Amino acid sequence: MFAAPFDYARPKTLDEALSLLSKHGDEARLLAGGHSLIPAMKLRLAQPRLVVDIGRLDGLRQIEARDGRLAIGAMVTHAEIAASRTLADLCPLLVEVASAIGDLQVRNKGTIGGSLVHADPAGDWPAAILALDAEIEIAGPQGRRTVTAGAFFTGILETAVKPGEILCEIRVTAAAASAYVKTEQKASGFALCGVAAVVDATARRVRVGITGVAPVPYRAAAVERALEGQALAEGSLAAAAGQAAAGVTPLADIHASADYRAHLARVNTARALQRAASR
Amino acid sequence: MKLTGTYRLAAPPARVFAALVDPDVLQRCIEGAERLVRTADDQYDVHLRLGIGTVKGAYVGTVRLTDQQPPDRFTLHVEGKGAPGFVRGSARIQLTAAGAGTVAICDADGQVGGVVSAVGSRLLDATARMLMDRFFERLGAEVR
Amino acid sequence: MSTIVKEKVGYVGRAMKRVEDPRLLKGLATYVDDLRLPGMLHAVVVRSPHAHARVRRVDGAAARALAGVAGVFSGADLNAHCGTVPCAASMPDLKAPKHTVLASDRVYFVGHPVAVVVAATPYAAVDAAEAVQVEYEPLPVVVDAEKALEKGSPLTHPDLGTNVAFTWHLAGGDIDAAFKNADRVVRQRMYHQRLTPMAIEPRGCVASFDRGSGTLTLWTSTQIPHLVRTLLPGMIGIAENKLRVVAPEVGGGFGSKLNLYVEEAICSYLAMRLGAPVKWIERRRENAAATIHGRDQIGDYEVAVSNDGTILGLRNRTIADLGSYLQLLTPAIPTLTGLVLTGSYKIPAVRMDVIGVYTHKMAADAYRGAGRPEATYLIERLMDLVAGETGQDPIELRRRHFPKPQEFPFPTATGLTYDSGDYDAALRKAMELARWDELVGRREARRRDGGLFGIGVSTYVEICGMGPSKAMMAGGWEWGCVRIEMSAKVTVITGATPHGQGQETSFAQIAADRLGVPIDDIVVLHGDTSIAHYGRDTYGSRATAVGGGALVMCIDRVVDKAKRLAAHLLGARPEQVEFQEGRFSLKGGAGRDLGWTDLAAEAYVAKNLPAGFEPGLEASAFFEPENFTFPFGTHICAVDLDRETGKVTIVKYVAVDDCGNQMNPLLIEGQLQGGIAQSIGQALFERTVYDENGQLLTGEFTDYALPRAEDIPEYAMGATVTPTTANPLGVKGVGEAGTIGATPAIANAVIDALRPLGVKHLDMPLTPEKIWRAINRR
Amino acid sequence: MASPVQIRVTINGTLHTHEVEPRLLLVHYLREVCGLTGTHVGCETSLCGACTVLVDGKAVKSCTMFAVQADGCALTTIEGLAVNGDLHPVQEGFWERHALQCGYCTPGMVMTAVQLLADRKRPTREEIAHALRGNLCRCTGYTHIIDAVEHAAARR
Repeated sequence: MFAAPFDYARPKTLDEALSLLSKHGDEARLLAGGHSLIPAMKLRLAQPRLVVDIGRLDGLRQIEARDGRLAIGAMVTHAEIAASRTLADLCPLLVEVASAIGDLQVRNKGTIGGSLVHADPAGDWPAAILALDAEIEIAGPQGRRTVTAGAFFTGILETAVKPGEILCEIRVTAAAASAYVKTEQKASGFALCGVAAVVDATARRVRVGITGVAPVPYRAAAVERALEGQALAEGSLAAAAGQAAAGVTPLADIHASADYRAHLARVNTARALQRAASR
Repeated sequence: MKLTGTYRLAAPPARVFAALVDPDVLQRCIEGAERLVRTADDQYDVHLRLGIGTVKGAYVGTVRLTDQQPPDRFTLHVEGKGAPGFVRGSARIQLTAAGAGTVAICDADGQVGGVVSAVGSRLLDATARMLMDRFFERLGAEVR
Repeated sequence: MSTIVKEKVGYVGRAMKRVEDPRLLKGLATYVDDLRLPGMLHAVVVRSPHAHARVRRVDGAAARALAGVAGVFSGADLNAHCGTVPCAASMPDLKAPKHTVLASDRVYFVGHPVAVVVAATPYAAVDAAEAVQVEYEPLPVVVDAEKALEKGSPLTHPDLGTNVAFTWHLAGGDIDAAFKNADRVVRQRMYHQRLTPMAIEPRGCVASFDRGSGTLTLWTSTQIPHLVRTLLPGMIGIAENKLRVVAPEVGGGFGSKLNLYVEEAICSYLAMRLGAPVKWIERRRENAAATIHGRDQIGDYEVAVSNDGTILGLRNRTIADLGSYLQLLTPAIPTLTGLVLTGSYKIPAVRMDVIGVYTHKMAADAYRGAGRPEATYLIERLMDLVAGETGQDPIELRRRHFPKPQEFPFPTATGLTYDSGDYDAALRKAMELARWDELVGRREARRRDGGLFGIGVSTYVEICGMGPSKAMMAGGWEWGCVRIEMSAKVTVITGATPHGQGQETSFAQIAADRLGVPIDDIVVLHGDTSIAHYGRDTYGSRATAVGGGALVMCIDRVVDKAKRLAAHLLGARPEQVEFQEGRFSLKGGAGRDLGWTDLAAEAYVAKNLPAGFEPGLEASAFFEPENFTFPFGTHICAVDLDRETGKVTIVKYVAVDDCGNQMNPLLIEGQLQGGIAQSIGQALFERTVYDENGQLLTGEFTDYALPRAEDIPEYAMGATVTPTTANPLGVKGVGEAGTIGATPAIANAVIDALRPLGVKHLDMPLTPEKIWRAINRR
Repeated sequence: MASPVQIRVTINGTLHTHEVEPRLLLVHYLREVCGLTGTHVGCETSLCGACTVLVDGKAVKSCTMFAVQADGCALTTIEGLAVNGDLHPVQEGFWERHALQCGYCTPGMVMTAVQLLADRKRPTREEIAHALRGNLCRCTGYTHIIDAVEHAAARR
């Protein structure tokens, strides 16, 4: 199919992009890597009047390590993250998740920022972003603000990024002991259940982010609580993983029932925790 | 697609019922209802902008109220069609007094066709649930 | 019947790379969508989002007002001019809906064409299609074939008064006696899921009308340009000899392009009406919704078994979900299931009752294997079930029911005569390649460790080389032509329509060997009815088995003619002339010999021909096969299941196939591997899903899973060679074997893995969730 | 109506300058405007990979990119791989190992494999299969395609 007609703008600066958004309001959409927006436009499920291509903006494409934190520009592609030495050394979870996304071509074009703003409940990034307790910096007409991952995903395909705002940067703390375990929806490659786990053995604490299971990606709070202050032995990890779908109404579709998604949440959480703990 | 929800509202059934059959209130409560024009008794033409995130569509259709038994129950029918296909649904709403408030039980049955059902089936149930929750959330605010 | 036995290494039998590849690899091949004609318009079909509805109004006014729009047409505009879509399969008592090209007052499946928009560019046409307003009044829907049979069910076609399209039965042997004498009856209900063929190139066509000559050319992505040329005139009222149909490069078919579709008639008619070429290219979602589906049979199957483990008879009642109307072969598919239901076994009695049922879904029709994968799956599942219930070894059970090599030609209870076979040889070879004992040892070891490891076997036979004309509605012969050009280059024309199978190469190999010319001198043409005048096209693994027969006949005729000319030029009688390696010489004698260059020049300049000798060196022929062919083989699959998630990993896959003589083993391997991949899809994850309202939920690749490179195991492949006597090449056909032999091997392996848990049967696809539920009895 | 935009794109070494509608997909630009029909369309949802081309050396699904986004980029399509009529090693591998049947998915498959081999000298069979997961083939069953990529890697 073909998209409905639209006007195209390719701003050179973030300010220019923001002013286009504020001028055109609801009728404008940001185009990053295009892998969420363009399919929706081709099916005419999205029909913006103006497409603001932020693909060439400077300042959103870098991966930087500073002050023990890692900052990833919103326009960094999945492929760039998958290939990043810096991230492989300091935050391998991001590399692991990026490698699990879509396919080679999708990773070449799709961006972390675009994917997060689209907030598909079966996207891979939300699991990692939650498990890493990332900070997300958003630019708007009134300047910049930061939200935490926990406050970022607000509804089905909805995030804390408001109309007129642009997600600029994702910041995480280095974390070595981590893992991502994904069961993919066979056809689309999206997550039926993706579990990202970060284990801090010294602090005796874990963080678990789960995608694909619920209408909105979530932190497995019950699992985290159960392991708070515990020695992270295999048995206790497995037992705690049993709570991975506690309090969640799982999605159900032709690819997996709610039961099975909840079951996968438990199995993949146990596997992710064990793998993370062994790293 | 069938779903059921139970909601607590901080007003007696009579007041809730009155709000529910008021087109202005209905318009404010139905997500994306941009225009609600009365065409007959208990029947309205409606313009809906419905959707989530990237996926938004404009629908034109009708809203009908049937089986009205004030202040206990009625059925709300929504039908719309637009570029992404069509939506059809009916919701049987049962109101029961509970203390100073009302418990509303909503039994809905919906059908979506066209592009949305071809590509978005995995999110339909959850989206319908969200729309229903939002409807009653807004209704709650209206009658508070 | 001549089978040339050659000591010298020729082209035939060699794993040669394909002559058709360079153009495909360089991006220079021409598929339908690559055609550009001056003034060409673009059509887009407006389709129903409802599974069943009354069409109250089609309003094209807003669409017509858009820039570039050449026309908006509804059923009221076109149906009177475009006839009805033909079904070529006749059944007694068949009740068929009138299938017009666009909906008239009712739509009866999601994707049903309602209107057509024609515009100057594809983008303008899509914009206009979005602007067409259609008012529907939804009607009750039935999507489940069994529910469609219940009293009070909504009717797919209210005017037919029933959802039953036909009832058909097949009986052979004394089935009542078999069940009366049985010591035990093994029963299983099985569902063979609906599949979507999903060729990577969707359908498409371009129609162009030459007003001067009154001729219409239709380029269409089809397997059957000749059948389209036979059938389309009846729809749009053009003379057969003023219609040229061309199948250019065709991007996969698998049976889905073995049909005459409404869009072909619509574009043809509109090209005439509008006086401009009209192109229509299918979108993927249209392909999923409105190109035929396959399979979809459900039934109760019973096997009569005696105490010594002998199978006495097989009976069943099968419900075939036809979808909402009949495409070209819809009713014939389940009858093919019946014909080969006894598989590669001596089963003396059989009865099959088929009820064809209409539901509000896309029509089902021939998808790779067409009826035979269903049969093979059923009998191979049943063999395992019988083995399990009677405590026999599944291999031994199969073996003891094989007809012996000396029992061929082998008559089956279903009325077929299997041409030739050595089923045990293929089985032995497969077991050898699988290292059977080691594999069984591995299974036992895994089971001891709590693992879920299974081995599945399938010994299959299929019916191919379609087929003798008396068994085929439109004739089952194949046509060919061989022309030695004046320059002695060789042009081979076939009425078969290869679209990936590689006959440009294999036919060149055959012709090069038999004519004694270098393969580079040969061009193989096909797929254009103005070049390949006659043909019955490519489906049912027939192109080489039947088309190759015509090729051999042509070559024999050309050689014969050349011999007469050579004799004349050498001053001898024709019977004194010997033909070898492309040279014509006198038998036994030395002296002068003549090559094709000499003879072709003489034949065309025609100055020195024998009396009564027709100039030129060309022959055409219709080959009529005397029987179907019956390829066979054994597939063995081993799987390991993840007990926690239910995920299946294929850890070993062995295929031994016997497709008779092999023209090009590389192409045969390609056909088999492609078919096995489709079987992996069917056995493990593919399925077409409609919801209870008839909405198609597998309308894109996002929801309909095709196998990917990562899903494919390493294969061990082998072959036995048992030539057929049904054609001069001794080839049996191989295009469908993979989808027929492999599916039950994989399913049997997964169910075998679950056997220690008491699982006897699961319906496909064997998804992780289904397996997880079986493991946990949920 | 949306205003057209001028773009400059280098395709297979030749600079092309055109005014295009912003909604024109890159694949349609290549096929309809530039006449390069070797790049195919197989789906609407960026899953089949038939439309894969290289944009600045990276494999991209040209059905999920607007032509305006390619402004200033260097593209390689299947038509640009063979040099003076000599097949690229990946094309050669596909021919040698019978890695194509109907040929429709082949250009996209080849382009993805070209990027894979640019990134990795000698990928394993598993790595090849993984790299090709964004390209669907309904004919070959993939085994010969993996053979072909291995063949190409060995021949370089």
